[in-house]
This record gives sequence, structure tokens and C-alpha cells, in this order.
Amino acid sequence: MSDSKPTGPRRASGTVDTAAVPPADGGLAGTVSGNRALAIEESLIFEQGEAGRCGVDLPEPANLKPRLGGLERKGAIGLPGLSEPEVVRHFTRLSQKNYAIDAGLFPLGSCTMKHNPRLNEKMARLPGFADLHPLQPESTVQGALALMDDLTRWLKALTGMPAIALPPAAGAQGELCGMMTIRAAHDAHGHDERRRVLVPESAHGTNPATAALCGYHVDAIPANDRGRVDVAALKAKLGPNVAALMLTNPNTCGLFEPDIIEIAKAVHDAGAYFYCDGANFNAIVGKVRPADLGIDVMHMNLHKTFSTPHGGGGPGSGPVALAASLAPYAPLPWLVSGPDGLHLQEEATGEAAASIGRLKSFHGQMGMFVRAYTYMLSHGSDGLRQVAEDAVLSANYLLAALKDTLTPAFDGPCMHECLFDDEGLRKYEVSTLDFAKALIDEGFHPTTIYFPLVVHGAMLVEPTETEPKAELDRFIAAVRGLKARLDSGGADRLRTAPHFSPRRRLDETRAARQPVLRWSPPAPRQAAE
Amino acid sequence: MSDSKPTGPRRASGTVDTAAVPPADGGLAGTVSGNRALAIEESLIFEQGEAGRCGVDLPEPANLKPRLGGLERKGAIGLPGLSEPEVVRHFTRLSQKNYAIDAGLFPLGSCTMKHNPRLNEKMARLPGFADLHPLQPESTVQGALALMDDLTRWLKALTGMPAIALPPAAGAQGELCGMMTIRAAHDAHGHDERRRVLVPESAHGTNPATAALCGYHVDAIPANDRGRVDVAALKAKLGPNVAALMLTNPNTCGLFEPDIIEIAKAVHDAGAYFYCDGANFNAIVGKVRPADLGIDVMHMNLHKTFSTPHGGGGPGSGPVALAASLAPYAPLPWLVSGPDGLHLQEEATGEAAASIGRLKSFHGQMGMFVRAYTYMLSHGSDGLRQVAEDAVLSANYLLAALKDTLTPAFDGPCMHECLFDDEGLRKYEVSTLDFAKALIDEGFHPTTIYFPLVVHGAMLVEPTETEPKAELDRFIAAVRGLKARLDSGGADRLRTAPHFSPRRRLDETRAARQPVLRWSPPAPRQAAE
Amino acid sequence: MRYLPLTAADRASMLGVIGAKEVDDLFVDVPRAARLAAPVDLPAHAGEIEVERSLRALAGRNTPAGDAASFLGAGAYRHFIPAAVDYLIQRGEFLTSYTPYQPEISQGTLQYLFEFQTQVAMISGMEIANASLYDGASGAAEAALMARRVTRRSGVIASGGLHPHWRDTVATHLHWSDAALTAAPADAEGREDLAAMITGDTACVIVQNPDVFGHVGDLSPLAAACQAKGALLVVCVAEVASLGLVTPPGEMGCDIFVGEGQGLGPGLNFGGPYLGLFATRERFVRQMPGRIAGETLDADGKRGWVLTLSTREQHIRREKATSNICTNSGLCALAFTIHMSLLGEEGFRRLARLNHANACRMADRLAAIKGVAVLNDAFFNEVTVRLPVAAKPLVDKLARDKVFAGVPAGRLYPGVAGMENLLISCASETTTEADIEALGRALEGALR
Amino acid sequence: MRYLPLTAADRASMLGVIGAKEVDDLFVDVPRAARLAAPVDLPAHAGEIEVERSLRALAGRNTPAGDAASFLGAGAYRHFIPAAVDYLIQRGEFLTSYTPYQPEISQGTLQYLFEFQTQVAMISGMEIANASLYDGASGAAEAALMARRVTRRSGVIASGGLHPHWRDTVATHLHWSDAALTAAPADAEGREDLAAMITGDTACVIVQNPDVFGHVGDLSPLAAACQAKGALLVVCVAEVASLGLVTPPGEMGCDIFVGEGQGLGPGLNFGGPYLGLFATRERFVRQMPGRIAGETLDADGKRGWVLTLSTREQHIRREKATSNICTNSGLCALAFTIHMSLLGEEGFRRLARLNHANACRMADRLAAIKGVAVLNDAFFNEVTVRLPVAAKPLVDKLARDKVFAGVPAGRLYPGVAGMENLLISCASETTTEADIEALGRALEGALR
Ligand SMILES: Cc1ncc(COP(=O)(O)O)c(C=O)c1O
Ligand SMILES: Cc1ncc(COP(=O)(O)O)c(C=O)c1O
Repeated sequence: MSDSKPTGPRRASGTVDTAAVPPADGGLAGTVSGNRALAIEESLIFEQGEAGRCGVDLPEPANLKPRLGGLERKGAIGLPGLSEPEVVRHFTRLSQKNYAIDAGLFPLGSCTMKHNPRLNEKMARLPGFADLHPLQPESTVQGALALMDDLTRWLKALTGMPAIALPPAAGAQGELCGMMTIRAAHDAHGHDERRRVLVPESAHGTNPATAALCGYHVDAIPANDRGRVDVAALKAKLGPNVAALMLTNPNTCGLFEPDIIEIAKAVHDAGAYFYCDGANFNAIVGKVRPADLGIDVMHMNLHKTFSTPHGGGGPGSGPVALAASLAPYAPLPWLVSGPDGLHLQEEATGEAAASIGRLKSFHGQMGMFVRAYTYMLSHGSDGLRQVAEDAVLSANYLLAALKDTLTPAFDGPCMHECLFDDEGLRKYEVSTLDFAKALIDEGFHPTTIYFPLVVHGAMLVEPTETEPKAELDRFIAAVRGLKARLDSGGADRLRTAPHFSPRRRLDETRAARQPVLRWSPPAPRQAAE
Repeated sequence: MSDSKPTGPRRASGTVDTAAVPPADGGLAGTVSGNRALAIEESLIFEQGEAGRCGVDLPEPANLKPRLGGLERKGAIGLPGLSEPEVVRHFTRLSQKNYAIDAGLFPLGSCTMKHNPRLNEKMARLPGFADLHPLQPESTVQGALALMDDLTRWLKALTGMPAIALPPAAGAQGELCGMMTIRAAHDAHGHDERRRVLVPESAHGTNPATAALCGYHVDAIPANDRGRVDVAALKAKLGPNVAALMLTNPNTCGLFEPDIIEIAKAVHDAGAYFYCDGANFNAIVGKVRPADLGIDVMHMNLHKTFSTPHGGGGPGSGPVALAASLAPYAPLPWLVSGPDGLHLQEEATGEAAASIGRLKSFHGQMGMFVRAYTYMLSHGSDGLRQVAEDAVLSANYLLAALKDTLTPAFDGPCMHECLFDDEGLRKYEVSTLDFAKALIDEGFHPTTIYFPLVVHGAMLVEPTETEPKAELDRFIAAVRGLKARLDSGGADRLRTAPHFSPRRRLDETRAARQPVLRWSPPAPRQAAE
Repeated sequence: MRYLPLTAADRASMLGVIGAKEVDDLFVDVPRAARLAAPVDLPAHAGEIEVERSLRALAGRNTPAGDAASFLGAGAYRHFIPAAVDYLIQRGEFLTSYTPYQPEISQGTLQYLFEFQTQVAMISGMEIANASLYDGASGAAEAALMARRVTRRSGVIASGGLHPHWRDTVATHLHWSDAALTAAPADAEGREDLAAMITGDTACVIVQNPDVFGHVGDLSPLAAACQAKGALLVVCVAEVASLGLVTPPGEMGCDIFVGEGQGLGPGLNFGGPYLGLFATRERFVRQMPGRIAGETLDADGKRGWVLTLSTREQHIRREKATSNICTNSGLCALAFTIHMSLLGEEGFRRLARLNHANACRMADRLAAIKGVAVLNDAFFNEVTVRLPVAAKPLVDKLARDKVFAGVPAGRLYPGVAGMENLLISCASETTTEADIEALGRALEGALR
Repeated sequence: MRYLPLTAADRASMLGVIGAKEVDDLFVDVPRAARLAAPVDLPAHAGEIEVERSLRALAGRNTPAGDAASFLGAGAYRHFIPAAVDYLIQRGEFLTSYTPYQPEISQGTLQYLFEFQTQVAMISGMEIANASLYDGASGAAEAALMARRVTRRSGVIASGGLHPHWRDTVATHLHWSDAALTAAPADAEGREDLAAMITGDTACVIVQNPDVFGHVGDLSPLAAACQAKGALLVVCVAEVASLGLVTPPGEMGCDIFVGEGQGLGPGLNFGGPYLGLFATRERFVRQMPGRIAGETLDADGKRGWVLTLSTREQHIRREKATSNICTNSGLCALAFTIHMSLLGEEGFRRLARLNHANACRMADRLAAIKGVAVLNDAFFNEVTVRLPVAAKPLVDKLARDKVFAGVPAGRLYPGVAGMENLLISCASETTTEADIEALGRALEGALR
């Protein structure tokens, strides 16, 4: 591995850094500084810090006699010293290099990038929620437990399922939770032979990875040419060694599985459980209850359907809805109501004796519960139903408006996201990646690309219900405009896109081949210098 | 006046706006959309709104029978309807078109653009301050009054003056307050003949404007060739019809008036008062007390020296320090301490009988007091002194590092800001404005330009104490680099700057000649359309 | 110190470049005798933990209006402010920018000011507006001075319904000008007739609607009287939310509109910072005080905004300027613009209806109390009641039980006859049935 | 509804473009029988005022730790978080962005992740780190699974000082794998010797330092024992602030470091979201779970960052991935990175010293109480005391007077012998003398 190398000049300490004066014909990007007005280059904090500077003022404890058994940390840690103004500026500048929902359409299929209400943030910061220690006496957190309890009530009503496990930290952990309850149930019934899990080829990577973590063998089931599960193939695979079907519905092609009730029946008849990946719940919330489709267990992503922010990659929250048959295996802790109010059952005894145990410390992503609950109260049951309708309407609108510009992967209406393949691009020798990068220049976040894997050069477009029609129309115009550009011989412009972003196309191969995963101090200068 | 005309296509409702598809050779800025990746064009809210959309959910009152005496508002107001996501996005995008201290150096002379600590913002938002009604019973606001009282104590200690008037809303109102106390004092002493106020040519425009508001005649006094008041000229103007001298110190050239004690004495000997514009207090806070210089009255800008944010043009806060001779005339309300605690004297009776009266409603800019007070407690007396020293050091560092690149207006060290003229630019046929606009491209906010008026093509540079040396060095390198560009024939590049900002140079003449000061609905379309 | 980035090494090297030995060499111009040898006698610097503790202790000694059943208004109004407003105004690009002197990198500020001006013009029913003033009261003073410039007359008449703080602010500002203020006596019943006071030297008549006692009135006759005599009509609106329901000044013949935008902008803040709204007729634009954002084109022909008509302002015109104002209420104007954008036509009107509906309920509950009389027939969200006892001690007493019953008129009119028993009470969209009942019961209890 | 921009007219026109008559036509694939005819039976939508009221009512039924003298730790630590941290993480560009799949417009996220990784590596004394996991406990499970992959062995040994939640989380994750967990008994005195338990099939030994009872120990001998037998040493640190003062895992022979960053990142949050820190040796990088940001160049040769080594991850490797993790703790990592940037070398170390100093004071005060014994010789900011009575009822009682005395060991070890009278108490930089005195007095009072 090699060291991190700044593009700009390193800070010279002690003197004015005259070396930074570039030739008059313009240096980087045509400016002396390498900046471009509001687009300001920013080095790593490690390249800025200076000993003796500090962004906090803490008193030095008087006469400290350490009682560390001699285990005091000795050498320098290497952390840079920065004042508060520098830190604020550093992270402000970094933020300015990000795209975000707050800035524009973020049609990342499968990710449900909807508006994140600021009321949610405000409520989550009330000291009565944010400043609670997880192990406070329960008498001092009854409001928090009541919120969890009411959140559970909402999720039950929306899924039609009798039990909700709140602990999972995100969708993938929700999957793990759900699949573990399935395995625990089979174990409890002595069905050790059931070691296969059926997963469609189009599934999200977390599905097979989760099944493997439960010690299951993953058996891929193919899609039919309408982008749905090939029911015949599925039925053929069902049998006494199948533990479960893991199906995403609406699926990752943005399509509802029309045979889902038949599928559920077949799965149950074969003695297996039906796991549903509920990442796409936004399409159907308030319109259909998963329980009514025969689903036994489903996780939801509060950070998708219920608007908690994605935060550049988390945190999330992945509660799991469970059928009565799987509820006994729900992870710890359980929320139970007793004579003194609500209570957290933190051990696998009594009612909870069959629990699969803990998936993480404490009681779940409370900060996300507050946000999701705030969102639910805001929308109400009428609003949530409207969410699903508007999300589906918006996706179909894009599909209809773009069907002659891009090539839809499948016929018919979609649910909350629409899927295109790269057929329409191939003749220009332009890839899905190129097209995505060209969208960046147009001021849009690209769609999800190359997922699901069942479609060549997939572009999965999920507008969500919180986009105004005008923004959808701008997106349509941009896609059509790019296509028009291709038609008039402008393919090269797309192949070299993006041109206006903080960075041009980045060399991912280089990153993987010569991994530089952290900053390291530069080698000491030569004495001669 | 003409109507506001959007650059982009108007939203077409009801259909996909195919008119927005530009030619393939690239439209605006080379993209289909006119956007450039993260730089996104944004229309006015009035061009986005739609009837039937709303960003708040309020219940409709049941069976309202208005009791308005028939004065119900009838026709449409014309406000656009937007959902919350649109509003958040609109203002996020607008913000992205602004430069700010948080993003980089903002060396706007006379403005003291220092770091605005976020702790100040947090404290100002405590409901115990932010959610107080100004007319609550005084027993319920004793903490707020105590804060005002302690803020007063700090300002007294820092100025050495015995009284502080907190009400003024900003610096200019502080000036008004101070000059009114002077006029009231003269009136009280029957000196109706004192109608002239001496103001240096270099003064900020608010000084003469304020003096005029008090019914005074403004008499300009010239600067000497060292950028200071011409003491002889000043003395010559003093006399029985002079009410006051209004002097900025450190002055608007960034220089301390070395003869200030002599000046004060001459002013007092002539029976006039000495008003000091304390906008530049940052240079001397904790180093010198204005009272020790013979100053009778001085306003301070909490939004400069004491770090309350400028907020794109306010709000500010301009407390005034008063000598004993002027204290009786302080504006209402007065903060007095009584048997039941602190009390607001809101009428001109008793002790306050001579007050000039009210300058605005209620008790002053409490939100700013909380911020400034938080800042003072954070810095303490040692830190505030360091503020002045570092501010002066940073300005002198820039002066020294740039003295061979730009032409300093005066010799010798400066205080918290350094001043250059355009002599060094003239041979390139480049103006101060051009140079400022070129700095924009380099990622810096320009310096103050063309102020003070006593220097030709002035560039007034105030770095403040919260800039790291590395940022100062980058600025120095950029200025030198631009100069190098001029030397190698690149003047045109500066004359056409900025090139990379959200907008290129804007036509101010057009704005003033054909004023469009508000959006108006477009004329109804022709029936034929 | 956490806010100071220079290290000892930085300072030494900078002094080296400057060629100075120590920082005090840079203070040579400061008379030696006046230089302080040591920090002034105040506490030393403190960390965030300690500072926050001190501030929380002070805040803890106050009762936020939100913790009480509050019916306080009389010039400052407590409305619910959506979370998005406070989030957005805190974005550093807005919060930590200066007056938009460099328009190319200030389009964010300039565009919202243009939107703000448009909103203010729309809700007031006027043609054009400026980019804000400090507050309503100082705006009224500016209006009086402007009317003087426009009419070249010197008489200013203030209504007895004008908030006393506003009236006094006008008085202070006119005191040393060549204009003279005539203030009508406090008019708790809303019965005054100002038309008779207008003379050939009247520059303007300043009225408030709803007035400080809550009365809503038709200003058209007064406007006609003004026009007939060549005087301007200045209409003040302290409760901006009323414009969602009440006929706006611009539709009643107003020449200069002055508003207080605090209620839908920065909030209560114990009295400041607030937000002065100012609008007028297009033809008076060059006499209008304060900053104005205007539309123009950039070098590429793209639409953009700049500060314009600055020849009116102090930095160009100096002692001849229309006003001395420089810093105004930028960020408060932003809060207002965002809030108004969220409300939109529908929300703004409904908000006003809700306020009125709750005030009707409040008024009915008050009127039902024995010995209490409501003085208003037409009102928006605020009424004045006559109590059988002095209002101030009663209000102080009720505050102990977290009922802020209203503002005693005596606090606004100290020593003025007839005011002592009057109480000005206000409702809003945040007022609940329980609040109203708490008020009713508390008053009944105290008056028993 | 305020979050939904489509109007009835929009919907109609969009349906027109689609060629559908009504929205339900788009739901054709949903079995008719399962379609709900009406909204589910839950409350209807509500405005911000009502929603905020409901949430405040719930929040009001809790006692924030900051309102009490709190000595709670045991896996969740309350530190002071500077105001700038929470401000910055709320910037929409951070808050409302996704995992940085498109690096050209995600350099902000990617660069801070790179900085985060560097900070985590530095403070733990390890070579490389990932871009975060859910929390420490699930990180420990990932470490066990990783050790299994690296060593191809199946035995996992957990120390009796490992937080029971972490231990149980490891157990759950290993339950259906081909690895087997051996958990040493709870070790309140800090005396266990794990070296003897290591066999030729031991994949790893998992220890915590300071351990759940607060003991700080030298892990070098255990590391040597692991190395001798070819097992990996996994060191867990639940209190990340300790790394400012205590010899870091990397200097004691640690192979995999797992940390909980909550204390300097997102805060308490009643248990989540938290922040899993994960670091290891460079040579194990391809077995490391979770995302990693790496440095590279763009088409213009400028430095930039991307997510890298994704062939380890589920979206590429599917069932063969190193982990199933996808969403991690991005924004919590950002809070941590900002906080660590503010602290820097000097602040981070001083923070740790302050914690230790306050804990020493707390320990002395506790030890001075009759019948109370402190079990720790070496500790950082947390100690375990043996009380003469059961801890839980005592703690519940003291809570009524707003003293949160500590975490009863019995809550973490329900039904385990010897735990009932143990109390785990923790101090921090926010602990005042008054807090410690309140604790001392309250305990003395209750034990009298
Ligand atoms: C279909 C699907 N399943 C599962 C997941 C995993 O969810 P999480 O990222 O919350 O772990 C995702 C997230 O991208 C997804 O799209
Ligand atoms: C020297 C000087 N005086 C007075 C003022 C006016 O202060 P304010 O803008 O707060 O009214 C300023 C502000 O720019 C100034 O620089």
C-alpha cells in the first residue's frame, strides 16, 4: 500500500508558501488556486492539523495520579490538531462535494430516496429521547417504551402481522433476524434436514449473504421473461429440504409478483416459510397487507419507507414483522407490558425462552424509531396509502414518458420503480455507466445501475412520491436530451462524463489494485532539504 | 418596470414539457438542463408553485363565523403553493449559490467576518431564551434580564465606560442612539447653537447619514497623508457651533489614530462630545479601553466583534457605551435592579426622565445578546485580548506578504485590516473591481472595495483572528498568482472574471435603469395559443 | 482557545515575515498610557461544557411561553414555526454570509430577498417592498420620514390605536427632524376619527390595523380623507398573520405599509431580533429606505439579482440618504420567506382563519366571565377586555400558575387614565381548548 | 399532505401520459382479494403542531440522563458533544445522501470515511480500519466470523469480561455457523486466565478492555499465547474515550480491534443508533467485513476517493461475501470524525485524563461509604462496587431522586450468582463534584 498523496501543495509551515504560486497561464482548472469559485479544493484533516491547536477547551485535571495499572498510552497517536473554525470549514466544504435529496432528484432504484422531514430530526433530538441511557431504570423511560410500543402497533396494522421485532439495525440485519427465526422454528420442529433457501436471481446481495450466515445453502431460482419468479421452476425446487423462500415483493425489477398467493401456498405446502424482503414496501404501504399475501416474515427499512435519513450510508433500522408461527423466536429484548407499565424482557426465559437471542446491544435504533414514528403520525393511514399511490404513479409516469427514449426491461405497468436495460444505448457504444455519469452533469443523481443482475446494463429508476411533477419533467427532458445528443453524434461527450462534478470519473481499478485505505504521515524529509 | 423573466423554460402543466429538450450540441453551459452537476439552476418559488399544494398541514376551523366587521380579504393573494420537499430543496439550492465564512476566507474589510460558533446558535435556541414573550411578567424572565445585566457588565469592563445602552438594533442604530444622547445633552444644557458634527472623509456612510437624522449639519474633515485625521484641520473646525466629532477608531483605513487623546482633549475643550464608531473594536478589545482614550460614546457591533452571525445582512445588535455625562439620555428601556430582582424601566420617568425615548419596540436584540454573551464567556478576558492580537497580527501578515504585490495605501503597521490602493493595477488597465472578481474564481470572497473613499480603488482586507495561517497563505498565493498572470499578459482574464461562479458579472446598471423589484404573474396567454 | 487557529509557532513565523519582534510592536500607534498591561478583570476563557452550563442555568430561570397557557400578544406574536424553517436558516451559506455585496457569489441571498419583497408586496396588497428593516416600530419611523420627503410637509399624525412602542419610536426619530408628531390619545374602544385632524401640512397619518387593542377597521374613508388633503396614509400591521384574513392595506388606499414579520419569521426571542416589513407604491421607490434586490442579467445573459437603487442609501448618498440603515434583518427575512413558502396561499389563509377561530372562542370564554367585558366587535386574533380589577397584579398572580393571561394595557400606557383595568389577550393556531379553559378558570378563580 | 407534492391535477395529467384511468389500474398485479379498499385502521394524518405535541408528551414521560446525576455506563457512555458536531451532521448534503455509489458527486462522504478510517486506525493502534459497522456488539460477531475465515478454525473463546450483550450477539451470530463459542464465566474481579483455554482449533479469543466491570488489563501475555497457538486476538473497546489514555490494542498484539464509537459520535439515543469501529492488520484486509473507502485518481489526475475492495461484499459476492452488511452507520461515523477532528491529539488525550480523574474521585467517594467495596485496582472511567444489598432495587429507588447510581450487574447477568449486589458506575468529563457528592450522599442515605 502506498501513502495518501495530496494533489495540491503541502502546507509549508513557518513561511509564506511561495511555491504555491503557479504559472500565470493558469494552473489547475484554469485558476491559480485550483478552486473554481464556490467549488473549493479541500485537503485531508491530517494535512491541515498543527500541534498546539485544539477545537475544544477542556480543563486539565489537577494532580492526576493514574490508576491504570501502568497501562498508560505512550507515543503520539497522530491525530491532527485543528481549531473549531477549521473543522467547521472542512466539513462544510466536504459537504459541498455531495449530491443529496435536499438538492435534487435522487432516483436510486431500490433505495427509496424520499424527502426526510426536518420535524423528524427535531423530535429525535428532544432530550427526552436522545439523552436516555439504554440501561436507565425502566420507570424513567416509560415514554420511550410507549413510543416503541405504538410504533409496533402501527407496523402491525400496516403489515397485518401479529408481532414485530424492533431490534435489527438495518435491512440486512432484519433479514438475518427473519431467517434466524425460520431456522429456529425448523430446529424446534426437528427439521434439521431443511438446509436450502430459494432466492431469485434478481435478489439483492444481502439475501443470499444472509441465508449463508444462517448456515443455509442458497438455491437460485430464475425469473421468467416478464421479470417475475418462474413459478413452475420454483415449485420444482420446493421439497423437504427447503427451509424457506426469500422473495422481494415488489421485486427488484419494480414489479409485483402476481402469483404471490399461489407461491405462498406452494411454499407452505412444502413445509417451508415465506420470507419477504420488504425493502420495497413503499410501493404498497397502506394498499396491501403482507400478511394477506401469505408472507410469514418480512423486514422493513425504516430508512426507506418511513423516511429516516440515509445519512450517506446509515444508520438504518430494519424491524421485522412476524407471523404467529415465528413470533416465539423473535430476538431480544422483547417489549412486554406488565403491572408497572412497559418492560423490556432482556433474557431468553419465560415467554421469550425460544428467542434467537441478541443481534446487537441494547434495544434497537431508538433514534430511527422516533423519526419513523413522527413520520407515521404525520402521514396517518390516509397519507401512507397516498404515499404508495403517488410513488407508483410517479414511477409509471417516468416509464411512460421514457419508454421511447430508453428500452424498458419489461412490459406493463411497474410499481414504485421502473427498469430499463441498455439495449437502446448499445448502438451508440455507450454504456449504462456512461449514461449515468452524463446524468450527473445534468444535475441529477444517477439511477441505480447494473442492478438487478437479471437485466443487461440495468437502470432502475425510483422517483418516490416526494418529487414534484416539475422535477420529474426536468429529468425526462434531460434523459431525452442526452438521447438526442447521442443521435447527433455526441456519444463521446457521454463516454467522458461527468465533466462538471467535483471530480471526473474515478479510477476504481487503481483503488483496488493499490489500496490506500488510510492517510499515513509523509516520510520524514531528507536532512539535506 | 418590467416583469421577472426566468432564464429556463417555464413549467408546463399537464404534459411532459418536451419544449425543454434542447439541441444535442448542448444548450446552456454545455448541458441539456443548464445545470452543471452540483451547480443546479433554480427558478423563483412563484414559478414553481401550484394551487392545491401546501407545505403545512393545518386543520380547517369548524363553523367559523368571522367577526371582522366585513373586512374579509377577498381576491387571491398570489402566493405559490409548494410542498415541504420543494421548499427544502429550493432554499438548499439557493444556499448553494452563496459564499460564506463557513466555506472560506471572507476578508471583507470593516465587516469582521469571523467564525460564528455553533454553540452560540444552540444557546440562543434554548426555549428559556427563544420562547420568551417580551411582555411576560418580569418575575418569569429574571434569567433573561440577568443575562442582559451580565452582558452589560462585560461591555462596561471592556470599554471602561460606566453605562451601556443595549437596545440599538445594529451599528447604524447604535450611532443614532449615541448621537441622540449627544444632542439631548446639548439641549439639556441649552446649547441649541451646536449644530455641526465633524466627520472624517473616510467615515462609513452611516456616520454622516446618522448625523443628518439628528438634525445635524455634517462637516467633513480631511485625512492627512498617513491616513489619519488631519489634527490641525480638525482643530480649526472645532468651535462653539460644533456638537460632536464622529470618529472611527481604529479608523476605516485600518489605522489607529495616534493622536486620539489629543483629539479628545481638543473636542472636549471646545465643548463638544467625542463619538467613536466602534465597528472596528475587534482590533483593540481587551488591549485598550475606549474610555481611557477620552471617548464619550461608542457603539459596538455584536455582529462583528462578538461573533453573532451576519446572516446575509442581519440581524445585528449595536449596544452603545456611554460616559457618565451622556448616560442619563440612554434610550428606553433601562435595566434596573430593584427589591424584587431585575426590572425594565419602560417609561421616561424618574431616573430615566431624560431618556431620548424608544428606538424600537421592546428591549433590544435578545437573540444576539445570548450569542454574544456565550462568545464572551467562551473567550474570557484572556481570550478576547488574544482575539485583538491575532486579528492585528493576521492583518499585518497579509500586509507584509502582499506589500510588493499590491500597493499599500499607507506606510507602517496596520491594525486589524490592511488597505491597498489600485496604483499597482493601473498599468495593467485592470480595476479594483476586476481584481475582486478574479478573487471570486480563486475561491475567496473579495475584500471590501472602493471603501474607504479617501483611497483610490481601495481594497480593504480584514482577515480576522479566526483564519488559520494556511488559509492566509493560500490567499497570498492567489493574489500573487493573479499578479503574475497580469505580468504575463493575462489581464483580459481578470477583466472578464468571474468565470466559475453561479453567475458571471451582473449588469447593475440595467437593474437600476429598468428596475424589476418583484415577481409578477405573467400576462395571460393569448387565446390562440 | 478553540476558536483561535494560530499557534505560538504560527505567530512567531508571522511576526518574522512582518519583521516585528512581538505583537505589541504592531500596536505602536496606541498611546502607551492607554494600553492595558493585562486582561481586563473578567472571568477567563471557559470550555463549551461550562459555558453551556451557565447559559442553561440562566435559561432555567425563565418560563418559556410554550410552558404556559399563553395569551400574550400586543406587538409580539407566538406562532408555530415549522421545523424546516429553523433548519434552513442555519445553513452556513445563509447564516455566515454578509450583505450580498458581491452578487456573483450571493445569488442565494439575493434571490430570496427578491422573493421576500414579492411576498411582502403580495400580502400587503402593495406594489413594491424593500428587503427588510429592523422591526415594525423603526419601520414606522422610517415611513414618517419618507412621507415627509415625498410630501415635503412636516405634520405626522399617529392614531391612538398605534402600538405605543411604535408611536414612541416615531417620536424619537422625529424629535430632531423638522417634522412634528401629533399623537391621538389611546383609543381602547376603536372609535377615533383622525380625518378631522388632517391639515394641508400633514405629511402622513399613521394607523395600525388590527390596532393595538385588537380592533379591525375599514381604513378606506381615512385613505380618502388623506388623499383629499394630499397626505399619505401609513398603515401598520403588527400581526402579519392577520393579512391572511383581513382586507390588506393596499386594498384600502394605503400609501406606505409597515409590518412586523416576527410572528412568521424569527419568533418571540424576548423582543428581538424582529423583522420590519416595508412596502409602498412604485412611484415612491426612490424615497423608500432600506435595501432592495432587483433583477438583471449577467454577462452570459442569464437572469440574476443584485442590490439595486443604492443611490438612495447611506454608503452612496451619505448625509443625503433616505435612511442610515445598513445591516437590516436578513436572516429573519429568510425565515419569513421560507415560512411563507411553506404556507403558500392556502396555508397562509387557513392559518389566519385558525387564529381568528381560536380568538373567537377565547373572546366568548372571556365574555362569559362575570364582570369581564370584551371591547371588540371586529377583531382578528386579539381582543381587549375590561376587568373589574387592575390587570397587572392579576396577570402577575396568574403567571405563577403558568397562565399568561394577556398584556395589561397599563404596561403599554403607564399612568394613562382608563388603562389600568384593561387586558389585551391574544390567541393563535397554537391555542388549545385546554388553554382557553385554563384562562377562563384562572380568571374566574381570581375574580371570585 | 405537506410532504406530498402531487396535486389532483398533476395526478390526472400523469395518468393521462401513462394512459391509465386511475391509480388502481397500476396495481393490477396485486391480487384483487388482497387489495385494501380503504386506509388501515390507524389515525389520519396530522399537522406538525399536533405531531410535535404527541412526541413531546412521550418525551416528557422520560427522565433524560442529563437531568440526573448520572453514573450509567456499562456499554453506553454519555460524553459532551460539541455543538458544531450536531450542526454539521445535519447539513442536508450529508444527512440526505445515500451510500456513495457515485463517487464523483459523493466526495464529501468518501473523504470523511477515509478520514474516519484513519482516525480509527490511529486510536486503536491498528493498520487499517473499515468505514463502520452497526455497533460494537455486532462488530464482535463479525470479528469472530472473520477470525474463522482467516484461521479456518472453529473455536471462539469469549472473555468473562466481555459485555454480555456483545457476548450474546456473538453467540447468536455463531449459532448456525460452523464455529463454536466458549464463553468464560463472568469475571467481576478481573482475574481470569484465558490462555489456558486456547487450543489448536481456536480461531480467536475475544476480550474487552477496559472490560465490562471497568478493569484495565495488559493483554500482551494473552496476545503472545494466541500467537503461539495460531489464534487471533480480538480486542473490544466499548468506551472509545479510553483510547486517549490506555495503551491501545494495536500496541498489545491485537489482531482485530472492535470498538463502540457511540460515546464520541451519535450519543446515547436510548441504545441506538450506535457506531461499530473495526480495524485490523493490513494483511487481513480481504477478509474484513464492511465498506472501505480508498484513495485513487480521477480522469484529470486529481486525488479522490471511492468505495473499494467491494469484491468482499454482498452485492458482488452474494452468498460468499465476508458479511451481509449493507447500510452501516455512516452519519454516526461522520459525527465521530467531526468530534475527533475537534478534539485532535491534545483534546482526545485530555478528555481521557478528565474522565479518569473524575472516575478516581468517584471511586474514592464510593470506597469511603461503609459497606461498599470498589473491586478495581486499574480502571479508566468505570468501576464495579460490591454493595451490602441488592443493587437493582437500590438503583431504582435512587432514580426517583434523579440519581442514576450505575448499572446493576444483575441487569446484565440476570440470574447469575454473585452479581446481584454489584453495581457498575461510570464517570465522565461531564461529571461534577456535585454529582459525585449527590451519589455519595444518596447511597449513604439508602444504606443507612
Ligand atoms: C432489496 C433490498 N434488500 C435489502 C437491502 C438491505 O438493506 P440495508 O441496506 O438496510 O441493510 C436493500 C438496500 O439497499 C435492498 O434494496
Ligand atoms: C465603520 C462602520 N460603521 C458603521 C457600520 C454600520 O453598522 P451596521 O451595519 O451594523 O448598521 C459599519 C458596518 O458595515 C461599519 O463598517
